[in-house]
Amino acid sequence: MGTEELIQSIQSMFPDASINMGNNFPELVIEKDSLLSVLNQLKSEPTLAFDYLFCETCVDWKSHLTMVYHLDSTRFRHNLVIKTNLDAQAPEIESACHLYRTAELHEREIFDLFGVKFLNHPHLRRILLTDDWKGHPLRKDYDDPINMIKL
Amino acid sequence: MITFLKQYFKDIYQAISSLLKGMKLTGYYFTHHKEIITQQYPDNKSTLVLPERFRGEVVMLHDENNEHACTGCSACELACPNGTIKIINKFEVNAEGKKKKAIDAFVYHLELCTMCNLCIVACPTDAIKMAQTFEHSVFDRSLLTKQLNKPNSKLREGVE
Amino acid sequence: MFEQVSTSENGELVINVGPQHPATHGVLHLLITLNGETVTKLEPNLGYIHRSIEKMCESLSYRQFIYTTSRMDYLSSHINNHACALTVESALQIEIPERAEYIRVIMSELTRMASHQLWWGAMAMDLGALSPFFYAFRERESINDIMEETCGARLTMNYFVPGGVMYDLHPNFVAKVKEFIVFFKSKIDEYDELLTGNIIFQNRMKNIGIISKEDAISYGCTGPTARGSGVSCDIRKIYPYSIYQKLDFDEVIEHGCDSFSRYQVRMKEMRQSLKIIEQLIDNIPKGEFQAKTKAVLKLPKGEFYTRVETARGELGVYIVSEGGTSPYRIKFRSPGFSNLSALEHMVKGHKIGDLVAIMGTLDLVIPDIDR
Amino acid sequence: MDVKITPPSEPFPGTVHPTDGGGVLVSSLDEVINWARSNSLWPLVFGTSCCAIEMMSTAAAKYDFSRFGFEVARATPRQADVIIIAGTIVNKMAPVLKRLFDQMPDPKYVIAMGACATSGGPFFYNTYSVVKGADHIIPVDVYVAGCPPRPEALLHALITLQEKIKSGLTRDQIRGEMKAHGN
Amino acid sequence: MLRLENISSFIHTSLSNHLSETSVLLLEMTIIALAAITLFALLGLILVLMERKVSAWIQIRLGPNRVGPKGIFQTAADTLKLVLKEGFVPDGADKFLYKLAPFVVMIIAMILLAPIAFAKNFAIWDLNIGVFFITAISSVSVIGILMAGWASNNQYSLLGAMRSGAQIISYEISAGMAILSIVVLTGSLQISDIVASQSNGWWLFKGHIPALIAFVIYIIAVTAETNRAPFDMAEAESELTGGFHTEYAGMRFALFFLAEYINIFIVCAIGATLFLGGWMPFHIGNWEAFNHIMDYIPSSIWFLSKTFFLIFVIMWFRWTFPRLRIDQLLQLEWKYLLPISLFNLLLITLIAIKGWHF
Repeated sequence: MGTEELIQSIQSMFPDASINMGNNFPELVIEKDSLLSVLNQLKSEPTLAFDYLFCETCVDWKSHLTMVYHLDSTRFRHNLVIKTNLDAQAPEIESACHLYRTAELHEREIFDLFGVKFLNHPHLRRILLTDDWKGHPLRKDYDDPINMIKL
Repeated sequence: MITFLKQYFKDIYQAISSLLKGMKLTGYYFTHHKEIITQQYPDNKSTLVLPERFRGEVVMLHDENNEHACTGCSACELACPNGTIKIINKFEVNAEGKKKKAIDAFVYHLELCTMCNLCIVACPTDAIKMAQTFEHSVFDRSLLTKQLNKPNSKLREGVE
Repeated sequence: MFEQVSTSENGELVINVGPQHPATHGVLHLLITLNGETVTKLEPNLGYIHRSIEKMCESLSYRQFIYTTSRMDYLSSHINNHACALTVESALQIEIPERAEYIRVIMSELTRMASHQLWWGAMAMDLGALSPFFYAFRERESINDIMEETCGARLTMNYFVPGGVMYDLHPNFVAKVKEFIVFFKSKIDEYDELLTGNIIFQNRMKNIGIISKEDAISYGCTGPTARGSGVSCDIRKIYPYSIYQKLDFDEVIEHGCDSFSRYQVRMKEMRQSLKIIEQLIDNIPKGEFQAKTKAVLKLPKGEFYTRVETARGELGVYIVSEGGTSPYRIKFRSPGFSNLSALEHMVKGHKIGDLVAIMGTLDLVIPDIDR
Repeated sequence: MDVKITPPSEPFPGTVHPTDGGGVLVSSLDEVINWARSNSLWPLVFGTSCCAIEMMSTAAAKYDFSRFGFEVARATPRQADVIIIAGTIVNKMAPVLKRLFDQMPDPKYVIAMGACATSGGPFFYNTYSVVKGADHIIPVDVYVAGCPPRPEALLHALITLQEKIKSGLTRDQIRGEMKAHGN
Repeated sequence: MLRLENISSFIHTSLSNHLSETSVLLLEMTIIALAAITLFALLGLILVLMERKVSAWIQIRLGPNRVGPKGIFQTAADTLKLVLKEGFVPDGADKFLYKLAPFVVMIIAMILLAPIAFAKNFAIWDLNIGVFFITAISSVSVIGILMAGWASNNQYSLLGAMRSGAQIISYEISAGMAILSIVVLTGSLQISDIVASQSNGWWLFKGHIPALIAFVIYIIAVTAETNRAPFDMAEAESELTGGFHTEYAGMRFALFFLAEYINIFIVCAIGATLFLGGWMPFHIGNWEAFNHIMDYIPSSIWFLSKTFFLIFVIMWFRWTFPRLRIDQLLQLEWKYLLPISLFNLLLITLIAIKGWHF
């Protein structure tokens, strides 16, 4: 399936969502509540078969956070980026770790560094920093005058 | 039963032969001392030649008149990813009475330096280069902060 | 040893492996629950070498941030640098001279071999055989010598820059690499003789640490870890970058799904890397080694993602640019992080000795996991 | 820094007095003890990042620190004499490092290998989790610069540490000594 | 010619000339104790250095060569340092057992030196059940290891000690069977008898293939019994950091370390005595001239060179093979070594009854 076809077929599957071509991969922007159903459909639809989540991360845009999921299909070798915006104050989203096991550690990392709360995650705890760490360091408003020496 | 026994002894034979193969190799190395590749570092110090590109530390080149080529443009300071270089400038009054910028101290934190070579690439006058020295062990880490321009050194004529 | 936790409620022994433990190859901390010698539960505890590289890169320029990635997965530092350089180049649409491409691929493959050699030695050491470590380092040292002559350092080279490579090849480079190819071809057979065929080794490896193809994909395993389970995931083949498209090499896939398959994949990959270098070493085109680039690089607004194949698997570099001189957000998708998540699945039900062996075959580099 | 390098087959330390009947008497116990300590530095297996690979290279055949008797790398701090801090120390690791140091029996020595352990190195600025130098946590005897230092540089550091032990001076004394000599 | 038996008889006669019988006995016992301790320390030093040199040469490097000429003072420096290191008892440890364990291991290693014939007519105690004594006493050393593992209050130590217990008890059986096969051939448990029975050829050659199999089984079993790689489950550095001696430091660790090497020496000495003729020189059939030259070499040299050859073989194993897993280790014993050695014992008995051996 070519990229154009891919975009069309995904658009027809999710008429509400907006999809356009990014620099590298097609990007699908969805509502955060529909994340699980979208991922589920993308994974189970035999012509798409997005079975491999190769990157899951978050970007802090100050006004809001954006969750970014990079999907790949090991069968057809096409990629898709899913983006969904979260509220900056109380970011919350469904965990994808029941569909993709790799998400478990990635989501713990995002929770640690961005403070995004993943619902239904089996053990959401800090992973990289100590448990008593204050704040979420990859947030743009994070400031640590003791540890961070600014150049 | 026969096949079981056959398999049993075949397994043992294969196991032992695979072990002997490994022992043959290690035995070969044990008996062939010419395979030893050890370089005896402190004793080979006089013959040790490092490749000329090896990056050991940043040095400033001084010629015989105690002159260097650093104009104090701080391109290296900007290029350095982790603040290893600090250039402190002063204004000198030259013979014609003009004020001219010159370096007062080229401070180099060897303890921070990662030898990434970005400062050397950035230097427009080739005033600094990477030296091949590597014996940087000290008892006191403050000794690793160095001033690269020698005392009373001057900017070479004609370097802009 | 970190802290002593005696037993869990049902009388199982809980022990801490790491952060300082010879088997963890660094500072990984695993909390394992043992029933006798059998591992019933395993929980990785990361972050003992979390150096906040992602945050740091947000304040570095696009020329500067590359050097930090050498410190991430230090065993494939060239390949990490390659990924970053590729991201910047593709965003700025810089055309790289062909010579630079050739040099980059040769260096990457040499790095891959050096990394696999170290893995071989270190894994043998985990299994209790100490001599292979020294034999592996002998070959690794000759690669290091080649690297040092051209790139100026032994481990963290910072040789790939946006637009090409930092210096041209050293005049001795081609001859030395050819010498190395001949040398290594004779030594790699010794590896097989010493370890691969060894009955103890085979018993320690076969049918240990099984992960099925579906699980490997779901856990996001990449690199030799996934290819040992029959997943085709070599980025060099499926999404070719640089000049890998033009090269003749095979993607090594084994279907055993166990530790021994992963071992075999890496052993065969070393031979494939040799094959790639053999194809390239005589045909390095003449010309520039670096494209002309602006002094200050500014990426256009947008998001850029590059995937490369390191010695451990797929490395993704995700840069979000706001149009400035430094990235707005940078994310490194490290292969070890995902591979580690599959560790518990592989280890459950095996003995504590197998845990060590399985960790050996995963080839974890902890700074790569923690970043 | 220049250190005196002892020749490969150094004589037995201490003062040897021949006695009647062909016997010998060895005096200067301190020298003998320092000789033993300096020639039997067993490192702790402790590598956090890139420098650990260079430490392994030093242990490997080409550089081979077993020539000095350092090769008995102990995995348990109880039996180690010297920690070679090979790599970055982050805030989460700091208590572990302190604990490892405390678990070692006296006399114990510390080498900070590479820029990260010496000062935080490449991760000095703009990082929220890196300890800016291992000497904020445990006392360090010898610092080696480099990122990572060559195996020879590590050997040089070990020889430097040997010289320090042979001199019998404490950390502060040897720093004062060096200041006095303007080195 | 300076022979060890002459020295011992000289000491005995010169003492007897001046002193009463009881005091001679007491004095001699003191001398023997001192000699045993000296031998213990000296053998430890030599064997550790040998191990380091052998490993270095196998691993294409030089090994210790800077402390003293050719590095011969290396282990002396190590021992001195270990003795001078701070010795402490970890928090939560069982203080009494923790301190006792290394001595148990060491004393057992020293007791085992007693029946070994170091040269012709030169043994501390040539008792009539010499071989039995050794098999019995050497199994006691596992108690020291278990003690150390238990008392340390450390999970790694405990695991290591438990592994060691399981391992030593299993491999005792095969080692015993292998020893038994020679006892069957000789018909005596006394070490001097066993050596004397090999005056016309070593059992390894005289006993046909079964003796060879017994020898191989013996070497494998004692490698396991002394916790040497590839059977070093009790220490298993990459798995259990230090195994049973994880929490031991300084002097106490040195005792474990030395005892390990003494144990290797002892099992290799027994192996040399049983299979390679102990201090018996190497003789070939009717080559009188050759045999005379061989006889001229002192018996102690013969004994030591055979022993050190076996030690070298065990070191060679260590630096070549990966470690077995604990269940494979026991599998090897119960599924392979034990049936083979039982069958082998049967064969040997048949050979002995029929008198088929040379």
